[in-house]
Amino acid sequence: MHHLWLIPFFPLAGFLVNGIFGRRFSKGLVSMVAVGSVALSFAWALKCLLALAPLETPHVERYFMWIQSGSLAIPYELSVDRLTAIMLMVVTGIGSLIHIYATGYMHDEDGFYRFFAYLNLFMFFMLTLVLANNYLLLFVGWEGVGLCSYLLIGYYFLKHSASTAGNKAFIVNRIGDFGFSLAMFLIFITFGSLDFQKVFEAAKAVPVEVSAGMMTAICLLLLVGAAGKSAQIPLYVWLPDAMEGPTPVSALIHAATMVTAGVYMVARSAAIFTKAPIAMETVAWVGLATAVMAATIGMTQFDIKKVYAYSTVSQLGYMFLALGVGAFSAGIWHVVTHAFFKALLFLGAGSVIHALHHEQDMRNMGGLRTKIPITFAVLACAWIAISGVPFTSGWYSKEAILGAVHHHSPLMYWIGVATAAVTAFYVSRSMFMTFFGEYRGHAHPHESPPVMWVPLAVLAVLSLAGGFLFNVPHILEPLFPVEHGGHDIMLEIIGSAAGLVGIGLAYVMYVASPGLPDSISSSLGGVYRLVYNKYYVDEAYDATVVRPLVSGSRTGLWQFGDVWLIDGVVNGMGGFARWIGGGVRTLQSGSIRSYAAWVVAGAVIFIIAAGAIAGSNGGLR
Amino acid sequence: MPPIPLPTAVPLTYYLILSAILFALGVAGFLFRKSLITVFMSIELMLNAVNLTFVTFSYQHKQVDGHLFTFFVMVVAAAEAAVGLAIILTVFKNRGTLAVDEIDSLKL
Amino acid sequence: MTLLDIVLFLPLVAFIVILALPKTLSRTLALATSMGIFIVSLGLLAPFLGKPTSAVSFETNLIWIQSPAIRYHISLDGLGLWLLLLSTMLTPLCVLISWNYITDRVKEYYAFLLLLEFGVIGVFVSMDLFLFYVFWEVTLVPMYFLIGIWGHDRRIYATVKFFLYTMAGSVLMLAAILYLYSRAGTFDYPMILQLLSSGRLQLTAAEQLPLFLAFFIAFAIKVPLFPLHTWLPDAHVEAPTAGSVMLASVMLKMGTYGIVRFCLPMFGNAAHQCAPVIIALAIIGIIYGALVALVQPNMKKLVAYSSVSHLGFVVLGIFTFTQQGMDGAVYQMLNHGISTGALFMLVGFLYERNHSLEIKSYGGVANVAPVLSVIFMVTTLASIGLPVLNNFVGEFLVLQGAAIVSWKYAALAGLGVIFSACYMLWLYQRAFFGEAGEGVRHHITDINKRELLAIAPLVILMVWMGTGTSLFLKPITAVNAQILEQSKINVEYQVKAPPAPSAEPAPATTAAVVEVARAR
Amino acid sequence: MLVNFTPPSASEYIRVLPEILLTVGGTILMIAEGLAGERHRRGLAPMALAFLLLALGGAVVAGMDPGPAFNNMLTVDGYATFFRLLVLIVGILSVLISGSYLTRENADSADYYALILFSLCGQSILASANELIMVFIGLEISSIATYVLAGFLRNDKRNNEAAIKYFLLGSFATAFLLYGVGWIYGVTGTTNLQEIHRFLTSSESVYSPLLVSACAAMMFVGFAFKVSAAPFQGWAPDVYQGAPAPVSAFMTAAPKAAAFAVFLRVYSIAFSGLTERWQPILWVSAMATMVIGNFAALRQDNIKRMLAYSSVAHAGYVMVAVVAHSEAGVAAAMFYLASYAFMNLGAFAIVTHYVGKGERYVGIDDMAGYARQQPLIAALFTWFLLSLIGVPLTGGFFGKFYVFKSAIDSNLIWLTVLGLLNSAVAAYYYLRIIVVMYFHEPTNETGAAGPVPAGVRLALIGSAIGVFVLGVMPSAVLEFANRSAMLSR
Repeated sequence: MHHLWLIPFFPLAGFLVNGIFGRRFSKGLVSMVAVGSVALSFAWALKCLLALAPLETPHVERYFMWIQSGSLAIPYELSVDRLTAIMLMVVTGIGSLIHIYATGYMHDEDGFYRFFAYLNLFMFFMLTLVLANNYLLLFVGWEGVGLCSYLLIGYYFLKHSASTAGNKAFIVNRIGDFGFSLAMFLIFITFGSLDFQKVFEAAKAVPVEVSAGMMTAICLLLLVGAAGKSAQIPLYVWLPDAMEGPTPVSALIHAATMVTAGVYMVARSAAIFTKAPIAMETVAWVGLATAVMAATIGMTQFDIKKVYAYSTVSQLGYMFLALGVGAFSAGIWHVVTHAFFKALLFLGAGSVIHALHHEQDMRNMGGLRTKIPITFAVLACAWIAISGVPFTSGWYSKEAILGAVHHHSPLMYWIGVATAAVTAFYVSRSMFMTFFGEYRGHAHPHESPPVMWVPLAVLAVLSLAGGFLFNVPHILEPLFPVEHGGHDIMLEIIGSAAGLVGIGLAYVMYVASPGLPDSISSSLGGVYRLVYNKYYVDEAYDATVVRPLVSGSRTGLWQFGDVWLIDGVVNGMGGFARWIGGGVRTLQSGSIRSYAAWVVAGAVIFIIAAGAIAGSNGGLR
Repeated sequence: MPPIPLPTAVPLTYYLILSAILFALGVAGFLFRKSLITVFMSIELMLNAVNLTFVTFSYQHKQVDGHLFTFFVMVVAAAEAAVGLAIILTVFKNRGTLAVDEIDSLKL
Repeated sequence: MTLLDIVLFLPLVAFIVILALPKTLSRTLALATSMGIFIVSLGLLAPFLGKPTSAVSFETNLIWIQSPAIRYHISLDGLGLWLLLLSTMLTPLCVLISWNYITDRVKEYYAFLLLLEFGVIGVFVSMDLFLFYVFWEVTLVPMYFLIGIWGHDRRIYATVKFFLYTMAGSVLMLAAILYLYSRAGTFDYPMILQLLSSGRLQLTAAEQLPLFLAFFIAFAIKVPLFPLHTWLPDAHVEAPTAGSVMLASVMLKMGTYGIVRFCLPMFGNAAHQCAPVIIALAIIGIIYGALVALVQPNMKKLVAYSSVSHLGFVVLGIFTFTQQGMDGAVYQMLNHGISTGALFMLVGFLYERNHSLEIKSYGGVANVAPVLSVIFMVTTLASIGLPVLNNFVGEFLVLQGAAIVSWKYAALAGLGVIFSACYMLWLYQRAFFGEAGEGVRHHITDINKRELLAIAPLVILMVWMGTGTSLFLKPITAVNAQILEQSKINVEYQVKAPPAPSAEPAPATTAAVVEVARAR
Repeated sequence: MLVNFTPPSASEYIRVLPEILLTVGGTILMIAEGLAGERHRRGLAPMALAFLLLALGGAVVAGMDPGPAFNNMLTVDGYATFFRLLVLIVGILSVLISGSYLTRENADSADYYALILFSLCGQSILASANELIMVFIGLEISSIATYVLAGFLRNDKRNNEAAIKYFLLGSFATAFLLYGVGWIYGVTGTTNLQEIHRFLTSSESVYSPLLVSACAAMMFVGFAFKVSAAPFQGWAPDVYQGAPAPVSAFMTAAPKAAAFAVFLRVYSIAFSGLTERWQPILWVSAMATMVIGNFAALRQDNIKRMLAYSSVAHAGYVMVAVVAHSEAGVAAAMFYLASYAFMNLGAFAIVTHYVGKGERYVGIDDMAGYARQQPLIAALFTWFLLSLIGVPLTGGFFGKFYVFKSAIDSNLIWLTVLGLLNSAVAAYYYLRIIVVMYFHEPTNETGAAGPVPAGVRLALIGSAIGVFVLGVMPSAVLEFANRSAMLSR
């Protein structure tokens, strides 16, 4: 026993302490509890991992039974293998940094304790998610992080848009979870267990499905779940709106950790996915389509956080692409590096926003390079990392993905490369609009306090050197054997060039000749508007699903079905009874002669009926 | 005491038919007459039809029981008449009418 | 006399005592007695704490009426246990939430509350069909008055509808009980089961189906199963808070309890035969209830329709005839009792402050009543089936059971889980988020100690039952396994020719009864 | 045959002790009034009560030595004793609620009590009649006294109308009965029930079943009329509404119970060979009675008329037991009538008090807020109404239960189901009174909500206890009924 349960327990304790007593604590105490609990969790995770190294096989700890019903047994069981180890380090490590950052960022907010309570709760669920040893426990974390996401998006609950965005996130995630739970049911029916070891062991014996079958069904349903959590087509719509939450939340939940849960889950279920090529192909295409679509939208947005949000969607698509082509370790590698640079991008953006007193529109920024130099410096690291400048962390993972994709399908590869260029373009665009040129805003920018920029610096280092330091595919070798051959220098050059082309193009358009973007967008006209308005997907969902559902429920089901029809029948029966009563009453005319007539009629009927019945039994005896 | 022989020309059935006709007349009278008194008398007619039946059967069975029953019926009819007429009287006093059809304030 | 007898009759004693003493004491008396009853009833847990068993405990079997033999036969097993404890727990809570709310005819109010407790406990422990029916009907009366006297504007319509709806169903059940007696020669339920299982009493297809339907319709009205649900929104909206709580938490469970307890073991064949239709209705109810809840402008109505949806899960689970489905269904009964009970309480708290049940009269409550808002949020989350809270376990097991039968059932019912998030979160957003309006700022205060005391046990249970299920689930699983065994399709069901209808119970049957009685 | 006449023995006189006591009592009451004059009218009700209690004791004494009396014209068995006790208890309760009513209407009179006693005497005879002429005589004694009671307040138009309707139609129906009796006598040569049965079932007898069925039909017209079974129920609502409230209370319970008693006896003894053929007809009649009673009651606003229709409906339930045609059915009918007597008397007792002088407050809405003015009385009323609905733990429930159980045992499944559904419909109109009493606020136009007189209170307590005992501990009464129900043996 290594008491793995302590890893999620620390943040849970932090949540409880801050949640219950936080209102009476000073901000310092709240910060200490919150940061301390996550740091402890990080430390404990590190300790466990060091003790467990080299972790060739999973280490499982069982505590007690959670649900037992017939053959279905779900224990509280945590396990660590190398995949989990990586996720643990990312979650607790980046989590700690963001917690520290947030103590500075959120300093002036009301409900400071509430924020950190939620954030700790998130850490608890996220750690449960990665440590779980069965699907149901994973699902606990899965839904739990969704809840925290909901709570934190709606943190500014006075704003209608914030609470709406929270609802949207939760409900869209619910749709994904619906798929996930169906997948779980099928897994239990097929394998008789939800336990990872048992399921994967059993899955190994299953032949690879050529046509769609049970494995394909399970995997596609898991994909639905993953698409919800990791914001893939068609369920990505919640993530851009989720930027209503405070920026550290965007960094932690909606960039670094939670949204990669889908990637983690698919990688975790690799044993099943490899048996379902159709599903794998679907995963790849969904990922690719998401990457392209989100990247194009990212080029047109002006809200700095929205740009990064679409960038996240796009990068997640990249990861799914990797998973789909069977490069699970490359996908996870990208999860790690993306966590570094995207967290940094968001936190940096947060620093900018903080500096500009909650200004998020890039058209009101510019020239901040000199005003907030530290922020600029760290952001620049993230910038080159995401753009795939050689030897940065992003470059390593992206090249790994593209290499695998090329191996799988050249068509996908070229689309992927184009996307990489677009990615570099929009990130560079945001950097140029923010930090170069003239300052277009009115607020007085001020540099963030050290508590904010120190974590940024750490992340900056990781963004630059992360890929070099952590060779994820190598670590994951026991789990996901690397199939294809060594590096192809040509491919790496193409990939690197794509990034540089993107940066260059952005430089031309936003620094060298600033009038160019407008002329291009106006010349594109309808296409530009389509992309600018995010392909009108939200509007389409609203018109085809949400509004028909609500109005149909109101008029069709409730007012017509329930009140008019069903209740009408019920009350109608009452009315019918009264109507009969009214009819029966008229027999009682009050007239003696009519009563006498009834007596006579009754007598006659009695005699005839009795006679008829008697007659049928024979006459005289 | 041997029963007095009846004229053979009149079979017992005739008495029964007569009583049935009387009974039916009573019923018809109850149903179709408009005055309370007549209606009441119709009931008496029905009871007398019954009496005739009893006597006839009594004769047929060579028993006295039926004759006895007739007296019971007559006594009861007398009591009924006393009460009935008294009730009719109070109705007339209160309403000033003896029409059956006007006594229908309690209804529905 | 066992502990169960005491627990059963204490509320009746309390009822009489409250009526007898002056009304200034009623409130305190009601709280004290109902608390006492709850504490005593905890003693009933003792035999169920060990290893799972389907055996009954606390059995009392006395003759009540000689001929026809009606027995005072009560006992407790894992199925009745938790529902009983739920009832005894909720009664003191209901007293607490009525503390200041009820000012008119106080004595009668608390007396009826205790009488209601008596009735529901009786329902959950009766092992004689006749006795069961008696308690079943007895519960109607106090609820009728609770809604009728202390309800809102349209209370009379609602309460009469409630009474007649239930009555119409239960008379059918009475007819079925009588018919069973004429065939089995006894009302004693375990004895009937024994006769059925030993084959000495065989019900033909032509008999089972009507009997099953008679029982089932009575229960389905109570559940309520779509489309027999329309009494529920009216009754809930008009009832006083405690009435809604008892109605939702306990009385609806009487229906599902009855299905599990009686319909399945006695009429397994007919139940199997009808299962597709019933499952279809349950699923319609799940989706329909959720969608209608989505568009309700009235909070209580919203919660009421959500009950229709939630109870659909219970019925679905039962008729999957799988261990998981049934366990989930029974668990979900308890969960719904706790989370919906809590929701009604919370809505009641809001009503006491702002005197409105319309969602649009609220908004921004979170600003002025943070603790209330947090509790409401937890309850909301429990209600929509968030993991680590209670409803999740039940819904998961039900859906797993449904999926074993057909993935389509699980898929359709799973939609209900999505919609539940929609309507609850939308409600929460509209009522609690945003800027606090004038009315809200003036009238809404945060939860007070008494209210906190009333709701806290439920919140604790939500977490407990979501994370540590084994205490609760073990006795349930054991009983359900037995019921599943009893409801196995009897192959002779279709082939046996119907016996000639007999005016009196066949001698063989009577002899069998005597024999069984001796064996006991 | 009068040839072998032997004078009746002393034990035979003891067997008609209640009848003797009632007759003597009634006569003494009438004489006493004349002797004592106006001032002592207050003593009349207690005196009547005393005689009734004596008669009750007499019935018990008579019941202890069962056997035939007077040449087998009467038979005192458990069955007879059950109904004697029942009607006498109804009589006692009726007298209890009558005193204050009569005083209020300025109609204190010994005649009233004497008539009640005489009526009970007739019913007592009916309960023990073993011969068709005795049936007729008992019926008439009971009815003639009741005709007068129905119109007791001579100057009240409603009373007049009730009396004349009841009188004319009652006599009319009785004539049918008598005509049937005449023909039965003609066919079988006897009026004794056992002998009729023997004749009809003997293989040596020659008769036309058609004719016998017709005779039986004529007789059933008379009985069905008295029990207000459809289609002969027409008079009942009008008369019960029009008669003075305490008289309605009496009429809906006692004569009806006695009529059922004799109906069942004749049906199960004399025509027991024929009864299978009757089932379908009675089935329809029972069904129609329930439907007419319950559904018409849905539309009533007058509380007396509503209870009158309810009385019709309850007769329908008892008819179900008659249709069952079994010992269980007879026992169920007996039990039902007993429990109905209590709950109905209880309900009418409250109505009697509530309607006020001149019976002004007969609308259901007049009871608005009664629960606030008289919580205890309202609670008792609720108790009776719940019993009338048939909610468990009340006598009414067990009554229904036994009735429908006997029906199921006789395989009358549809009748049971429809009957039970009817009882669900009935719940609505009973609930309406509860709604008005409890859920409405009192208005200025409410009735006599004053304190309840002692007599009424006593009757209420008695009825409530009766309903309770029959509802919770029905064993004793049911046991009695079961043992007494073996009529044909």
